[in-house]
Amino acid sequence: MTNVLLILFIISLLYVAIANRIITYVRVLAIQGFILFGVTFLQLQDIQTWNLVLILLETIVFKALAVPIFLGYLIKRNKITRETEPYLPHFISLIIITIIVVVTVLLANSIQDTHLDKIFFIVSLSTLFTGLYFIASRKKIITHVMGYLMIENGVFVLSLAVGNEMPNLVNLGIMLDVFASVLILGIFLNKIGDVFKDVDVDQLSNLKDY
Amino acid sequence: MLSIILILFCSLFFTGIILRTKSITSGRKGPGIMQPLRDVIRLFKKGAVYSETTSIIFQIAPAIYFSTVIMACLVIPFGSYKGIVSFDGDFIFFAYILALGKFFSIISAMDTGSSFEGMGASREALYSMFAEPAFFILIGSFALFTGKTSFNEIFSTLHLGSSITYMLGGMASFVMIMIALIENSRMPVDDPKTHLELTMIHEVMVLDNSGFDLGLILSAGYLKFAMYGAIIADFFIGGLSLMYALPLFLLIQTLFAVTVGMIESFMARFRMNHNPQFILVLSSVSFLIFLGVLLVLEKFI
Amino acid sequence: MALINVIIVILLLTIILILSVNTVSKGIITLSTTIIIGLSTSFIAFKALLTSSYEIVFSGTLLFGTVPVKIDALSAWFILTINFTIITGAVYGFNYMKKYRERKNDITLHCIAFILVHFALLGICSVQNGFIFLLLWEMMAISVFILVIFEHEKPDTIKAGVNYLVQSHISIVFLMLGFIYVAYKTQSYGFDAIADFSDHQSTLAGTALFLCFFAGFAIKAGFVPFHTWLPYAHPAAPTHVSGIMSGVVIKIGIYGILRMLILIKTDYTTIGYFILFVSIFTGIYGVMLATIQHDLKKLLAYHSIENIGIIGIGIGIGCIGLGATNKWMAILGFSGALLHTLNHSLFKSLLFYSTGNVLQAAHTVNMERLGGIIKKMPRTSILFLIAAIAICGLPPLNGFISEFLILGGLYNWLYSANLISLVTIVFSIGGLVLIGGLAILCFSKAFSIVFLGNARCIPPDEIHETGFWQLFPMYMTVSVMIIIGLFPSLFLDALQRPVNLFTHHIVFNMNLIKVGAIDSLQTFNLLFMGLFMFVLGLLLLKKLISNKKIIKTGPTWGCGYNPAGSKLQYTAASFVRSYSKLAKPLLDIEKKEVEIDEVFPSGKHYETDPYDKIERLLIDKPLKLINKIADLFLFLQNGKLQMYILYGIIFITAVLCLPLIIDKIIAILHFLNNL
Amino acid sequence: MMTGIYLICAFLIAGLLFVNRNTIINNTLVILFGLLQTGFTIYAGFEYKNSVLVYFTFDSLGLLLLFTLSIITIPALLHSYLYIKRHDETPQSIALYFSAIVLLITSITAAYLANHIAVIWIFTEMTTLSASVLIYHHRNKLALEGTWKYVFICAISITFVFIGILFLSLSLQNAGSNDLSFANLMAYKDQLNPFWLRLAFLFIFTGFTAKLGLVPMYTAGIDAKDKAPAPAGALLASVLMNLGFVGIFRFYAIIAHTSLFHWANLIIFIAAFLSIFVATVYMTKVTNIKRMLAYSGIEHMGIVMLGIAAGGIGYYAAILHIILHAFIKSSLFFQFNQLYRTFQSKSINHVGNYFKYNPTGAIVLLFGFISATAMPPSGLFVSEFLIFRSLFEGSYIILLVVVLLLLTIVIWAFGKNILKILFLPVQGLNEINIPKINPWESLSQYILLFTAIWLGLNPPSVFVHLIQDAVKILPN
Repeated sequence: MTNVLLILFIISLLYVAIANRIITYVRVLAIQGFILFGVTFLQLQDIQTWNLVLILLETIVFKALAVPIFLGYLIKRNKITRETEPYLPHFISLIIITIIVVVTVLLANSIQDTHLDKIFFIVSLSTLFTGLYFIASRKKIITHVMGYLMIENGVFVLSLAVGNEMPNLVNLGIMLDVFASVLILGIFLNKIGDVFKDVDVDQLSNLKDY
Repeated sequence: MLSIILILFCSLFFTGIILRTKSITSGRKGPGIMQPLRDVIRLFKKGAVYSETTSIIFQIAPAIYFSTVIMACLVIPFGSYKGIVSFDGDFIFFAYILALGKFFSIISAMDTGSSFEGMGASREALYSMFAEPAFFILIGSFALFTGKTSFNEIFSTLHLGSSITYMLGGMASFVMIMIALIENSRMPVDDPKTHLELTMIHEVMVLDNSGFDLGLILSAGYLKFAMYGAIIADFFIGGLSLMYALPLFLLIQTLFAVTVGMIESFMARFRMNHNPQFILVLSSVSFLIFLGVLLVLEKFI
Repeated sequence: MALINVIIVILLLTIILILSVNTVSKGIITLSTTIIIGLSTSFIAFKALLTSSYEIVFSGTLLFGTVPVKIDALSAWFILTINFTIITGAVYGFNYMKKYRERKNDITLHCIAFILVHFALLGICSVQNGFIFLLLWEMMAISVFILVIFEHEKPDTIKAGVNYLVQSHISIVFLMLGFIYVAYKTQSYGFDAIADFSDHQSTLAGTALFLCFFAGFAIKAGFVPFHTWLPYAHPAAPTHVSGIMSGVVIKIGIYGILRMLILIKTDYTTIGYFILFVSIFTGIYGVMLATIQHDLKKLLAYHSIENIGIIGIGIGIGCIGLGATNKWMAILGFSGALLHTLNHSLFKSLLFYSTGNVLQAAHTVNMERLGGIIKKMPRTSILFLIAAIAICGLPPLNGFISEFLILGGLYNWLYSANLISLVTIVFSIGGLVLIGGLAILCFSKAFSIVFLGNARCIPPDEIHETGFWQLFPMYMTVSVMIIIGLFPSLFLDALQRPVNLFTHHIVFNMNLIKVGAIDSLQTFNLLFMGLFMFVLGLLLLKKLISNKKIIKTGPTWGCGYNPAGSKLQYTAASFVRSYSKLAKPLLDIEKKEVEIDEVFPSGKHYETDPYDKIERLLIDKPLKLINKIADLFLFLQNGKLQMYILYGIIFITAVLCLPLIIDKIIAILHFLNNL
Repeated sequence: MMTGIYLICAFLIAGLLFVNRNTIINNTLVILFGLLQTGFTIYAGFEYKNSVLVYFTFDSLGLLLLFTLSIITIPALLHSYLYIKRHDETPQSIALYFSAIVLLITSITAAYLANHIAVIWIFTEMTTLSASVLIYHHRNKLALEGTWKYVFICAISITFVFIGILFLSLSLQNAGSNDLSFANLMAYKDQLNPFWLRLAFLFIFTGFTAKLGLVPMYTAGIDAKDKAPAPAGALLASVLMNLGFVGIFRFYAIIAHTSLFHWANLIIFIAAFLSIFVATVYMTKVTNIKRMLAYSGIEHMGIVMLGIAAGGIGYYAAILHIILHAFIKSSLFFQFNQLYRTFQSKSINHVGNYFKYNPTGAIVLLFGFISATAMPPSGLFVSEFLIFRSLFEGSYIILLVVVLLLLTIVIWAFGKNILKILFLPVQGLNEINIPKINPWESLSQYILLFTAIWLGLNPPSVFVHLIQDAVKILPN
């Protein structure tokens, strides 16, 4: 069951690759939140209940609901156009992400480690690189943020893999989430929304050395 | 002691002989042997005209020029007889003291602010610069040959034994003659008797000198000739005893003078911009001499 | 021990004082401190030079071990040279800087830097610990740099300063590598470590070490091709600073080389040949470029290069003498080098000082604008003339003595010779003489264009002779020069102990014919006295004869043309024109010329602009290259967030994947090999 | 116990500063914090080698850097006060500024002393948070852009570190333990799974390069140092970089005892060399003085990491270098503030003949230049000398030569610019509105510079022993 969810997770990545509306990204993030909720529920059997509850709440409330809703609000508020303006055409992104997944799978094969369920490793690493790829390949700042959130999800998956042994690492992961969301979303996207009207990276490349 | 007297003696006639040769070869009667000497004496009697551009330098330069030549003469030996002074490396002193004189003649020429004299001065400086290496290498080869480093010792131990050494002597005297011609700025490097200042070297440098100064300069020129003649002679009279050496010495001096006369009457002056090449040839010739010495000493491994 | 602490205390006090008092007393304080330090150290140095060397050991920090301070004969010789030049420089500078009194801050900086330079130079000569040596070395470099950029409102000055700073840093890098090498092998920074390094390591290692040090010191000394900073720094600096730089600062490089020769026992013959060839090249190149300069200060700067070459030739001969155990050659070579070090510091500083007088009187040192100064500034001119004669190595002055010794050494070499060395000898002699000849050409030009003839551009009535106190140090210098010229044997005796440091381990090789060019020096004072007597006699005679004759003055004889005064005079460029035509292939002269074509030509002008070929090759081209390369990588900081993140991805993926890929490639190669 | 009090008080002060709008209270609070910081530093000196609150240990490295931090803190606060006083700002922004700076210093202190990688991670996060406030202090577009980049890059790197920690935990699980404190890691160093350890080191290293200012993640740091007010910039350019160093160093100490030692060295060499190269390239090109200083920081970090990777005496030299660099660089940044006040411009082209207008400051700049380019008598000369020696002894001759070449270029570029600033008059400069600057403001900068020289040339024995103890955990 966990594996099914995680595979769904990867599919969500592929879906993001070909999506051409920002709102789709938001939805995907929400979906990922729900998936993570499920995975957490299934994965973290043997940790203290209150801790589990905390994590579950975090996933469901934060990842699945609060952040997507806030993003949607931002999109409306800053009148961000609906297109995801990628530098590369969609199918190339698709290919690249597929390659990333394949490579991570190959990498995972070279692990001789009984403790780890390899799929966690694959999912998290591929999510990480996909997120980085998104950040690198999309024009809008908000998409950067989304890419970053995606990375967060990937990291969260990985932390789940060791969650049973070291629950406080999962908590650290949550802290990271909060930090990122509060700092990046809360303060700066607002600010940037106020200062720059049409939020595009080209406006944010004045600090340079040539 | 002997050498200086002889040099002074020869210098009295040297230029006269040259003039004489020239006039004879050109079919004229020409002035007497003593004519140049008379000129000098006449000059000593005359007053002088100085350019108001000139400064103290112009006043003292001729005296210094003359005395440097005298100083240079002091170290010239006569065959195996020492000069007034003789020490290791005295030929270095010889060359440098002459250079001092030259330096002063150059700056005194520049002192007049005349462009002609400037021309002469710059040429003088350039040519003597090129001439010096030839002299040093020549002496160096003889120093190597004899294992001595002072004029006197070199010449007294210089034995022209084999045929090759005679060839060396010949080449050496050729180089010395040429150096002498350059130093005294005669044909083929310079033409004292030309009428275009643009093409003179030494003569144009002394355009503004007159009276006593000019006399000094001229007599210094005569002395120089005799001095170089003495050096050339020393190449040959090294080992000989006085009774052979003395006549040989005089003979060589006369020959030298005649040769100069001949050259002046039968050769044309080089073009100015050919002179440096010509002078550099001397250095290479003296390098040849050096290699010859190596050959004699079997230094070729 | 006490003395050194006292000196340091004095130093600090002086600096504090300088910071607190007004401009005039700044100068006075600097002057007095210099003199105090100079005299006290000279006292020690005299003892060390004549009797016994002076040695104390400071307990350093645990970082670089103990710090022995040792003043042996060699250090003593250099310390005396330094002190003399610095003190004269200070006196001269004190008067020279009166013009700049209103620039308070600059003066403060200048004074402090001056004191520090003096201290650093003395320290470099005496300290025996590599680490401290480096510290003092850079302290000297930086203080000299501050002195150089005194007139810092000119961009050229700053350019020269940076150039100097960077190159001196390169020199310190080389030295650092050398000391690191030694420390790596012997775990010690002391100089004695270098000695036992060369005892225990192979000859090759010793040679490598020496070359490393040589490169470092050569930059400071200005051996070609490391000379490029010099012709910029000297003209840019205030004149007394140029004098000091050229007089002692570049000599410190020579000191370093000699010191290393004492410490590193290695294949002297090879090193000797190396130094000899480098030096001959340096000498000829330096004087060749000097001859075509029109800026008097730059001309002098290139002459410093030439003289470094001559000193180097002396050192080279000395080394070869050591290698061939030909004691006379070694002695002559080293004493020639050491004596020429002193001589050059004397006459070069003198030349710079007199140039400074001209600069202050005429506000330019461009020869083409000067002329006829001797009538307005007779003393300065005569001083310049004497110095010029000396630097050309002409008798009866000190320059001749040292060149005589060096040539003597060369001629001595004739007796321990195989073919190669003989050919080398010939070329060295030829080179040395050629250098002399060119020097004469160059200085006859410099002196006659600047001081003789008619004034060219500067109206003569604006020019006045410099005050006595500014001339005073120059008189001191001249007197020392003349003393060396007339009584050389005194100084030769003083040189015995320093030279002995090099040659003590050679026994006299009696089967060589002894050629004591040194003994010849006794005869010189007679000869030169004679010369003076003779000249005076002649002048007297002239007076006697011509006082009853008519002495007229008139215009210069223009050979039938109207004497057109200053316009028609020979210029510096024209004086060396035929030379520069000959040397064209080796030089790099840029001409700006307007051909005269029409019948009645309007105002035309012609100027030449000499440039240094080696500099074009070694400095300008690499700088261009660096800029090009830098431009290639400018995209990195392009302000695009995505790119920044991409770097991270690339880094991680590269580190992760490259090893795998390489493994794969290797595997494939193996597979192919097995096929 | 004291540590807890310290942390609580510090956070309390930060909070109070945040809410307070009154100037006097503000100043008193800042002074209070200064006292607190100093007091805690002294206390730390007595607690040498003890562990407190489980997660903190007063070990040698921590103490050294803590002392550095506290010494720099005082002038930092002072200059901040002067800075704020001059720009008449809203009470709100003042409050924000000071609380942020207090938070920054506190979290850096905590991170220095932390003995648990997760704790270091948390406090690093907090430094990003507080630093971002400082960078955004001027509230204009460029400041915003700089802040955005800094925050984003740091967030990514923080994530990298976190991933690294996760991998570390995985590799630790093979050893059957799950306590991520360094002591425990050191204890299990032999059982660690190399595969995970490799990934862990890679990610943690890459993550911390953002703070340390090394290739690949140095980029945003430049903008941050450029945009932050000079006193804050001084902190970012000195002690915050040291924080990154701590993060890498502590973990490297463990790697150094495993089979991955040489691999790790290789990576560090690559990163360090690239950093020096990049720094050189931009030193020759930039016209913005602040950015130039920032790049020179990148160069120095590269040198430090070279020392670490070369080993031997290099370890000692690296730590010495990073401490001295902190002093010198911060004093240069403080001085920059005066320079900016004089000319109202950051661009080299609009600045010149500073020596005429403010000699005292100019001398600071000159000394700073001499020190930063590691010319004697600068202390950095000593450390660089030793680092070069370690490279030589490790027989990385080619690398050494190339690095020396690059450093020479750096000196050329740096010197060219600094000398222009100091001495060359600039056209079209209106001399009337150039303010007179009180020489005493430069005093602290002199003190910092001379501290650097003194520590370099004649280090007190306790200092040397601390450094030697700090590098004892590394293999020789």
